[in-house]
Amino acid sequence: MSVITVNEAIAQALAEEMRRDARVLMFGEGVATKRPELLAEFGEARVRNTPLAEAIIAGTAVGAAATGLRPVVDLLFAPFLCYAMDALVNSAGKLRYLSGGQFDFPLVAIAMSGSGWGVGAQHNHNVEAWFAHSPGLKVVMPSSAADFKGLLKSAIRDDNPVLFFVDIGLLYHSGEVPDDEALVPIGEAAVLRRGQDATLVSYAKTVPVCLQAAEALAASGISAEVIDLRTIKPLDAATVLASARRTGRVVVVHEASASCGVGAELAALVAEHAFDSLKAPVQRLTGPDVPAPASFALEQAYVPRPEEVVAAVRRVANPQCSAA
Amino acid sequence: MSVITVNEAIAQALAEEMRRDARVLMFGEGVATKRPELLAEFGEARVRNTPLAEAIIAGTAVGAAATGLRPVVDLLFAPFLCYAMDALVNSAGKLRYLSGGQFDFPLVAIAMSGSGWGVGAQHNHNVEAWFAHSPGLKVVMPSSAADFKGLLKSAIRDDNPVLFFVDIGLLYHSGEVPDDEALVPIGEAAVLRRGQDATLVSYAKTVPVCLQAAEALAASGISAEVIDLRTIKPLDAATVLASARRTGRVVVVHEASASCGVGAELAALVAEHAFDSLKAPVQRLTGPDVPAPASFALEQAYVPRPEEVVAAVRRVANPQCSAA
Amino acid sequence: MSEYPSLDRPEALLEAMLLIRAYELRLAEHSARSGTPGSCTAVGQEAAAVGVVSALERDDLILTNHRSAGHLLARGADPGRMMAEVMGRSHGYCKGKSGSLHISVRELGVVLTSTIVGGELSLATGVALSQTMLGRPGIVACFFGDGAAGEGIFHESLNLAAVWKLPILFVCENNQWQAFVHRRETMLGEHVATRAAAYGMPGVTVDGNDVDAVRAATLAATAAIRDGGGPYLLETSTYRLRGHGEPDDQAYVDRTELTAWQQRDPIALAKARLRAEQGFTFGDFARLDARIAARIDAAFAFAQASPWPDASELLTDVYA
Amino acid sequence: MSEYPSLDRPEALLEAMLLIRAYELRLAEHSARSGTPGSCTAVGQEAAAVGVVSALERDDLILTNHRSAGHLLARGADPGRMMAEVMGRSHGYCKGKSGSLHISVRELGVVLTSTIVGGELSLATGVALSQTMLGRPGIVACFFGDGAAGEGIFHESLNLAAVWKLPILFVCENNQWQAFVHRRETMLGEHVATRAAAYGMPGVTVDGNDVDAVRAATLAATAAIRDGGGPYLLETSTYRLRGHGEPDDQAYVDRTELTAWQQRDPIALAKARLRAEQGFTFGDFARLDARIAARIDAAFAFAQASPWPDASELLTDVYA
Ligand SMILES: Cc1ncc(C[n+]2csc(CCOP(=O)(O)OP(=O)(O)O)c2C)c(N)n1
Ligand SMILES: Cc1ncc(C[n+]2csc(CCOP(=O)(O)OP(=O)(O)O)c2C)c(N)n1
Ligand SMILES: [Mg+2]
Ligand SMILES: [Mg+2]
Repeated sequence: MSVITVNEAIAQALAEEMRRDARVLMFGEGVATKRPELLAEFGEARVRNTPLAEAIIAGTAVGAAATGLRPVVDLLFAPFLCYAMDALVNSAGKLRYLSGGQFDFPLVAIAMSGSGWGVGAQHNHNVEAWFAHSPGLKVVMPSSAADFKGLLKSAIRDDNPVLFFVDIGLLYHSGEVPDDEALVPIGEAAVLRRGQDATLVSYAKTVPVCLQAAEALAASGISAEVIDLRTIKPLDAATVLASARRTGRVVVVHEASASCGVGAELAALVAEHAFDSLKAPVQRLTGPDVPAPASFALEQAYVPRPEEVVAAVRRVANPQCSAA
Repeated sequence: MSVITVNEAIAQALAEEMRRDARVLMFGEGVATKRPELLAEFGEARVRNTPLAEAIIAGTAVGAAATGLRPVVDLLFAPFLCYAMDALVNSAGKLRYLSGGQFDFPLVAIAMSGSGWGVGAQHNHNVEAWFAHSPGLKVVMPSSAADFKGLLKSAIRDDNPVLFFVDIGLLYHSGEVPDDEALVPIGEAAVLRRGQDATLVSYAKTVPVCLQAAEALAASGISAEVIDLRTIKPLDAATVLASARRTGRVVVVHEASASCGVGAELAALVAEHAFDSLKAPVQRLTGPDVPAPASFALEQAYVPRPEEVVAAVRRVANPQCSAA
Repeated sequence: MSEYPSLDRPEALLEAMLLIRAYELRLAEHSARSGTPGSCTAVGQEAAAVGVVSALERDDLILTNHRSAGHLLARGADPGRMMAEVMGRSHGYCKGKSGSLHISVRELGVVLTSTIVGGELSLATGVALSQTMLGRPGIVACFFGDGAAGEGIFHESLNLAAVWKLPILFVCENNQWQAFVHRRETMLGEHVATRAAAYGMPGVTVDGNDVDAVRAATLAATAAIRDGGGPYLLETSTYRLRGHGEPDDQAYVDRTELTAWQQRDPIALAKARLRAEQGFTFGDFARLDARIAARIDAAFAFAQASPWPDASELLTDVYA
Repeated sequence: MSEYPSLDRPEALLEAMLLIRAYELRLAEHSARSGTPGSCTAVGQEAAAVGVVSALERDDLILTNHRSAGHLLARGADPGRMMAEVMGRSHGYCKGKSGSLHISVRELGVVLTSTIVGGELSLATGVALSQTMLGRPGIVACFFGDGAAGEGIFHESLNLAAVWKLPILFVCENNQWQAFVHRRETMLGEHVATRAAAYGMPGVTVDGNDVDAVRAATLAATAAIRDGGGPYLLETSTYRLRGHGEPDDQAYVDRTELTAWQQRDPIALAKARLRAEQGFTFGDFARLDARIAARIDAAFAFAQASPWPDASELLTDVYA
């Protein structure tokens, strides 16, 4: 075990996978400038700067993936994915199917998002749900250094296109990371805290928020289970449903807006498959459906806070809410 | 009242609004060629063909909308929106907010989607949920000729950016359209059929599917209410919840895939706000999470069928499912 | 592994063009008769397709678009499996999942066909990068239209290819139409090849209705690319004689322009040259036509006999 | 309605450049001291901004990007309200919602600033279309970088502007950097203006560090546009003397290149010319510097005193 930041975890995963597999290469705007250690170890062919052109960065990754390479592209901030949608959604997600299975697309597209840097809505828009709503893609969004490392490694080894979202607010969080291989499988949620009275389901920066809330709730005698999805597509419904059936009370928390978000999918799954165990309405606590503001004061108000999570759990834990 | 096709309803709405307001103009790939009647009446300045370049078609609409015009752009098939995402999502949806309210974006972006033409996933991908998950936008997707006409007119008069989705499968459906103004407000769902035992919520091509199912169910003594959302954002939660509270059983039906789709949002709203009235799990019946195939045989299997809706309602109408 | 036709003799070039023409007309007729969705034909553009493909080598890879029948057939694709694909049948090259718009045939090196205009341009750079980094022989030929040259991805793709010196032959089939919009309405100037200079790339326009000229221009271009000269833009100037898709009444088409191009039909030009220079007779042509008609009849019968894919196929081939 | 500075006299041009320099250095110093997110400065590019904006007329509209302080200040924006915006305060031009990256000031005709690289290019055509169709006087000036010229939207925007003959001055500020990537790594050739030919548009490169040259080139370009000549691409060749954003150690910057450009500092050049040609003395410059320092101090104080927006502002200005 060693304690490193999320940023270091990402760097380690990239270096280890490039060392392991010569087909892995990485490119994007400033990749070679910002990752001199990778450039030094793997050379200019495998670590490349690109022109400022997200559509061709993504398209090049898709074309390369289909023909034998395993590209990782850094697309910087999630809103810039708007320029790369055709390659990711129409090509990477669909051409395997439309070709009758003739091609695989082993690629990873990395993008940052989330509040914390006061950069506003054109740099901060949590769009992971878009890709969960698109066929043929996988979507990962970890919360801890160990998961960033283990999931990025798994994403690079996966034979499918993986969107790897980095919550800016977590980049400099530190955490323990195993010194061995430390792969984390795509598609498995993690139960970070056991509890009986309510289930908190979250991912990315709101996971620590939920853990704080659970701590506070414990103090007042409410035991909340905390689930970190880690992967958004494929979603680990089994883990969420098992917990929901035990606690009967579910609160979903994320920074992305509610409408057609990951929380909507989770609430729908619970309402359909754990209905008979539910003792209270499924609650969603999410960022507001507004563009992310730059002002520090407003950006702070954008992200769900521990007190709000506590309040949401109290609402559902209150017997009056019980349907029984 | 006169009976016209959806296609004619769209043409009438465009002509009437261009007649009414000189600031309304329309452009896109082949718009002037495919709408000679508009070209003849309103001239080359207001009815334009464009180069094959969705990003600048959408961007031009956004820039024009902010500075005094009221553009309508035809972006053809929904997957082509992948080239226009920056203008629609990052500019039209966010620059009003980021500028502190200095600009309005009265524009309409029309796109077709859905099964029926056997054109495959690069022409057929129901992405309305993407825009429901993006701030500052409105999303409309009607099912009847009257609503196509009335909602397109309202969309053109709206001071906000509106995504107007046309389900290909409905283009040549006919329906009665009022001869007067016939505006249909954005944001209001329509209860197409009253019922007590279950609520079917849908939009676009699966609305007729639900109506057929309701007919079949009536024959076997189950009375199903059928709600056509018509607008996807802002969602008319009040109408859906009122019905859910009355019937206690909800089945959501649409062609788009389930994961983070409109059905997920509806199920989540019902599970949160009508929980105490629910007698059975909220069911979702949607298209599969796969790219749309071209083969007629497979495309047929892609869209929810009336029998499936009937079966879903029977599942929830069955007393064993009741939580009471 | 299908075998590649050797298109080095003039009559072989003609036969390939005749096969494409017959194939597309048969499908057009079929969709007119059956009312089934019709494909996008390239009638009048056969020389542009055959001239380029005939100059490619076995190891070369091809990316194409929605108007791809000529490229595929010239490369040796089986018209029967292509028709089956267009009809959505299980023996199609893509199991019927593609239909006519995105047919790729990996075993022939026809990879990643996209019907998103410009999609092939976004993918070609990555395919070429694989060729280079994995030390494979073979360059990449990327077919796209004059309309695609208006998409932003054209700019990004050509620029990246130039900066990274990727072995790509960009083939712009300028057929003067972009669905229902004439090329003239979408750009100033007549040619796309002139845009190559902006990227420091050679750009050449060739008469796309002269199969020998196209073949010669392609050989010159590919030689330059194989010599490590980096990417090259070749524009074949031609004309779409039929509508955008089937059926299409072409009411929007200027008759004078259409007639002028009809008089430059690439197949008629090739036949005239074979008569003048190789002493071909009408009898020779008749035999050729008969042989092709038989192939197309057999192909059509094969496609019609091919079963629909099983409904279970709806859910396969999504993830690796 | 703010009033526009009249930038027709040489000393006015210098004063505008000095104001921009002082404004940006003050904010850089502030973010270094306070650790708050820093903005993107254009130190070394003041002549490119002032030369262009000084040549625009009152009715003209401006679109700009993330590196916009020079354009805004030259247009007459209040440095106090700008600093307040950068600091996310309620008296900022956008109520603090924009921060430094997308400041627009409608009353000054600075519309639709986008920090999506190329975003301003996607919007400029529509703004120009409004000017034309609504019969308004005034052309559109669209500022973007050499990096933005690599985005597909550059191609689509210039082409549409050319085909529709829109009154747009495309101003490419070629500062040799694209965040952490040197322009050299992203294109063959040195200049963006040469790409204009592909669209049948005039394209001119001017020394972006010579404010008089930039102003003269802009007047020539805008005259052509106002005469109905359609769009025009003007490239100001300059250099980003500081990092991409604050703070930035510029470890990746070639020292020789940096020093060479530092020796061509546009402000030093302007001062030298004023001394040589207009008899300005160091005393004159000192008075100018003092006046500007006072303005910046006042602006900074104003911004710091401006209250944070109320939390309720989070939910306003979303829909009209
Ligand atoms: C991004 C995108 N926009 C629009 C279309 C619809 N469409 C299909 S083919 C076509 C015309 C393409 O013109 P061109 O690139 O010249 O190729 P051609 O059809 O002439 O061979 C259009 C507009 C599409 N498939 N993809
Ligand atoms: C679409 C997009 N990609 C990347 C970025 C991140 N980014 C911000 S500024 C910048 C460099 C832009 O270079 P250039 O266009 O030359 O303008 P400059 O900053 O040099 O003035 C980059 C990469 C962005 N904001 N938008
Ligand atoms: Mg064409
Ligand atoms: Mg630059």
